[in-house]
Amino acid sequence: MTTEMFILATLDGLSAAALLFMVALGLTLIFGVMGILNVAHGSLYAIGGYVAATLGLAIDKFGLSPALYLPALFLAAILIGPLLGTLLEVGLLRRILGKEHVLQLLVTFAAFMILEDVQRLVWGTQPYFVSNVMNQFGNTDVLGITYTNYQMIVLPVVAAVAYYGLRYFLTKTWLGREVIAMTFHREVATAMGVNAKLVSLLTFVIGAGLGTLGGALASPSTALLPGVGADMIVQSFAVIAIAGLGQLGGAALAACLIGLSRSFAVYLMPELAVLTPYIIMVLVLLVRPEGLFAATSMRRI
Amino acid sequence: MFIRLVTVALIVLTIIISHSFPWLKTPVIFSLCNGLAVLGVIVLIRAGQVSFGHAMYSCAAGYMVVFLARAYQLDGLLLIGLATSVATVFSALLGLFIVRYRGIFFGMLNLAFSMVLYSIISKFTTITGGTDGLSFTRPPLAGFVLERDAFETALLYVVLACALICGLLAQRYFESAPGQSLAAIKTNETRLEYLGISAKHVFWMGYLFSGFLAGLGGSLFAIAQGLVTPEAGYWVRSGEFVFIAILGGSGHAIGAYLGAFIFEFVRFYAAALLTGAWQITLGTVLIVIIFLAPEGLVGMLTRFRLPARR
Amino acid sequence: MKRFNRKFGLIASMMVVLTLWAQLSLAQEKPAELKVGITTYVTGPASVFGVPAKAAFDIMIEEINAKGGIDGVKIAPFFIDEGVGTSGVLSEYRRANQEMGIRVMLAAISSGHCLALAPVAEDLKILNVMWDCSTERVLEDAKFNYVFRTQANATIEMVAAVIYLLRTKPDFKTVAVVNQDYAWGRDSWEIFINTLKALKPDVKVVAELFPKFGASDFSAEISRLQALRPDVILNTSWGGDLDTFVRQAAQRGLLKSSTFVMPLLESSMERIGDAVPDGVIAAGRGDHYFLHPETKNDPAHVAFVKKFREKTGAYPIYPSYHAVQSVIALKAAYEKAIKANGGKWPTIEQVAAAMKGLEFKGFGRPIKIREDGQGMEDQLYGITKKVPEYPFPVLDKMMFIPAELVTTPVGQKSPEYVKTISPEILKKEFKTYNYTK
Amino acid sequence: MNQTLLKTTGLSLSFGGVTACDGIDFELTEGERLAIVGQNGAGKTTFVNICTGYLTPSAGQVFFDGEDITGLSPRKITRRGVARSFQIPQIFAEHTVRECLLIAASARRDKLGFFRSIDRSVDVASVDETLKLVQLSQRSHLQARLLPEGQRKLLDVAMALVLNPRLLIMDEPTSGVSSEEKHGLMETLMQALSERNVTSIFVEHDFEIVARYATRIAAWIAGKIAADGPPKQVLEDPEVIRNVIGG
Repeated sequence: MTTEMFILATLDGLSAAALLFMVALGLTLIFGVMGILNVAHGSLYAIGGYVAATLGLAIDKFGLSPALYLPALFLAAILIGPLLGTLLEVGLLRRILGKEHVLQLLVTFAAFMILEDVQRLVWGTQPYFVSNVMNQFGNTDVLGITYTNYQMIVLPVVAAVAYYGLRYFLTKTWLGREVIAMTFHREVATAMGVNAKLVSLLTFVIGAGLGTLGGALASPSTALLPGVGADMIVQSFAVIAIAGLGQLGGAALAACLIGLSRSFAVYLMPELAVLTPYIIMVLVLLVRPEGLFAATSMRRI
Repeated sequence: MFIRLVTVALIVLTIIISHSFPWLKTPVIFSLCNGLAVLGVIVLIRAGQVSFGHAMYSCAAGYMVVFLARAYQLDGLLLIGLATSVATVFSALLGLFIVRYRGIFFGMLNLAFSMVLYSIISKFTTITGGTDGLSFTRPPLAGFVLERDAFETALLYVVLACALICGLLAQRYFESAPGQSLAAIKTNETRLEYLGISAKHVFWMGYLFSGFLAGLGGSLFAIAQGLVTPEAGYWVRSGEFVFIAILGGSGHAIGAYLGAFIFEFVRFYAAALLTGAWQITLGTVLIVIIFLAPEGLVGMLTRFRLPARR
Repeated sequence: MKRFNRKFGLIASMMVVLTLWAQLSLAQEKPAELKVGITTYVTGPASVFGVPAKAAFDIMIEEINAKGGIDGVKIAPFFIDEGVGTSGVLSEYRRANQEMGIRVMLAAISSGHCLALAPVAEDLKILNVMWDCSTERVLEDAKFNYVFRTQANATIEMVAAVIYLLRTKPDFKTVAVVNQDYAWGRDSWEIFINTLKALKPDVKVVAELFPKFGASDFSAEISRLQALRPDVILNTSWGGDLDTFVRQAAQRGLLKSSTFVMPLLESSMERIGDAVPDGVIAAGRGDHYFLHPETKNDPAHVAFVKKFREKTGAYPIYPSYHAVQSVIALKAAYEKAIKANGGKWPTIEQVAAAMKGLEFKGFGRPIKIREDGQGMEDQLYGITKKVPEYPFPVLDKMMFIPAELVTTPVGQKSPEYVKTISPEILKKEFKTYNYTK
Repeated sequence: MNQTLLKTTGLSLSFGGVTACDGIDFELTEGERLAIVGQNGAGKTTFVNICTGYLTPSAGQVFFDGEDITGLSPRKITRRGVARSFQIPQIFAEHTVRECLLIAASARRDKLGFFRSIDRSVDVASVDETLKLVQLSQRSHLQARLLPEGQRKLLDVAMALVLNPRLLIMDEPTSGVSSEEKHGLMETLMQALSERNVTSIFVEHDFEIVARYATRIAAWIAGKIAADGPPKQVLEDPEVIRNVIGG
């Protein structure tokens, strides 16, 4: 492996990691606070993408300014994330908080199945592809290889902003601290006056928003079609399992691990590229059963 | 008593229906095979653990059947026996690692292993036939070479017998000392250790048994379908098993089969009647079950039973 | 207990009624309608093919029925969704046969489903027309009396691709592949490279990339291919995978730096045409093309394209044409069998017999069904070219590669056959057309 | 001559600056009935947790019956004859009361039929006898999670008792049990223990009970044993009065 290849693989790996991280960030945040692994997060990703593509098409159709392409992606995430997030939280998740983990997981799985069909009913089965934004940002040549600025710069920057923004919110604001308090001990936090319902809703909406944002940002570079959500959710599961559930910073590292290992595999052992997320997950869990960054918990006796 | 009645009714109904409507034989066989694998998942659910990768044992057994059937002209029953043993050994080995994990991590690790197996099978096209899978000609059953129709009837009875025996065995296991300890893992593993019982060992035995059931279901499925595809080990299949387990309920072994029948029925008619909306239907059924009958169909049956007892 | 008994009675009586009804409907000589089971993808990623194909089925069947059907018998389609998975399709297929009495099936899109269904059809004596799947293994590994294919197979398509490539760009040294990681992606590459090596032994393979089916990002693959700069890159992907790859590769200039061979590009052209540059070798699995140089002005074809556009808003793609061919072939076979039967409605066996050696014509060149059930369909390859008439590229320098030249002979197996193809084949005369308005 | 059953030397463990166990040297002789007293946070439960393998000490050793059991898992220690009950009852919430005891009883057996009913695998008589002892016979078919706190406590103790241990360590066996029932319960419990020749340690806050049933008291103050000896002596120790009883 030459230095040149090393640089190329790193660039590819990071842009893939950025998208993966954004989706996983929402997922792990929700788990940290509510203790629910939300399978429907995959649908949020897909729907975010579809809405963004629809807005992109609308901009073209009504002849609006191309300057709107990028804002439209964020608008899509802001429009649909909180809407669906609220719907899911109030309609389903709030009602299953006390139930067994299995049942909680399956409820979100059911929501995922339903939303999967809803997507097909709304957007049909033909792939959607609106790549205006990617074209708009142009290309940069690195070592003779052409990269899109969108994937190489925009995605990682947005992911970093999302991460630091979330961290700022959680540690520096009053509301954020309430969220953190909930992650440590739900009952105690509630007893100390934290409005559990509100905090849960807020967390879920933020998490859902990150999911839809991931989808919206992915839409310029990838085709949207039935099934995109399923693929994303399995990969994000791998990310948060490797990191340790509820670990935000860990998720960033795990996403990079998966993204980079996949892109390096394409150069070194292409046949293993598909397997890398799972192999990493198995290896990490075998060595650290609760993920790389989680502390082991003990039962109170 | 009531459950015994339901069991008998189910068997009789299975036989009658399959004979009056020959086309139902395949879905009935498939349901029972699924039911066996689901029973495996239920064993683990009793320990409070959910495997999102159990289809790997069915899939492994299925491929074993195909490999053996293509390499040597073996009898169907022998194929089932050998393939199931391989799956059981496989689960025993993986189990050594996996039983250390609980909750989400247990599910994830199973998922990861199953995806590794799935990817490997899809990749080694020359050996496994890739995603198109491998097919094989109908093997003789207990020495008899049968036409498709007779073969399916015979297979139906083989599957039914397996389902019945395994259902009984599972039920006895649930009520045995290791089975009771297994269920105790769900609520208090610490106490189990403080009784001097090794939770890992108890769980490992349960895992082995569940691998056996999933393997048996998978090998029967392979024989019934005459074809095995990697699809059989995909995480969505594992998800289906969990789905059915919740639908049927883990309170009693019969739940696995009840769930499998209802699942097949709902999917079948949803796909036929509401083309393009069968996932909505299944999703809705699942949510309704979880909210209204979290113990599954078995829960409904036992609730039905209680007043009569007093 | 009482309630249980009542339920049981209800079910039992329902069963009796249904059985009687099923037997009655089987007993008729000339049926009121010809029930035809059709499997297609309505859900899942392959619905990019299944849905346009279903539209074509609807159009064709409606048209035939409007003209009185087959000898006065109307066709009643019954659709089965392939998106539910192999076991689901198998169950539904058998239900269609044994409950609904359907004995004519058009199945399937997925090669995996064809492999699973063919032996079932043979056992149940169902006339099964494989209308879209490509695997050559079905008809080469076993002999069937009830199973036919009304279109080409993977071998024909990929050998033709090699011939077209070598005829239009004979001087190249390196080749790479980036295919979906599943049976078709693997098999098509296998046939392609073995044929290529037989015809041009000095060719060097520089990369074999099989990103997973349904991958959403090909950045790493594209970077690697850009670094390697192979002369030729094969990509047999379809649907969302192809769309994503082409968009990302086009944006990064890869499509221009290597010659691409995309045998299924025709099916994505209208969606992603703006990203496709001139000079990509493309096709649509056969001679299916709405601008087919020999049939584009046939009134029937023109009318079909018009109807199809009215119904779906898009131009028909190859699965739609496959659908058309299967329906037309079925009708032709019935008519042939009726004729042979002295004007009487034929049995399924008679129709199956008529299928062998059947000649029919869809909206492309005429097709003949060989004795092993394989359809002999000529292949159309071309090179993309932007024209003012369409918002997406059309095919130029179109070449017809006759089926007889590139089809594995009966009794032989493709993997061995392609290695024996001699370079003489490249010297043959092929009919070529340039794009005209 | 009675011999030493449990012995610790220099046992130490601290949690983030708080020293819960500070070099404890301790010995327990067979047949003794030791009460451990001390305020919350004095390190009583930590001591029990270390002796039973839940926590590993940062320094020091634990010996049971002459064997070094430091750092062994709770299971292995239990297998050697040390059973315990818990401050927060550790029961099998979804099993019935009787099943909880059956499982406990099954732990005494090495060979257990995989497909053989638990009722036929274990010593049912001892289970029923223990149920009776803790007055849970009436509730034997109730799910354990439905029991009131006091009875959960009893079930918890009963599960340890069914193991037929040589040493039984009880962490606050009577907390949550109503004061009227406390004495009756302790009476039967202690009776049973002496009948079965079980040496016992119990952590207790109620000094009346301590004074009545213990043969020896160890008073814990800030991770150390401040006083250790016959009940009378310890309860009259000024430091104990100041820091444990009076405080």
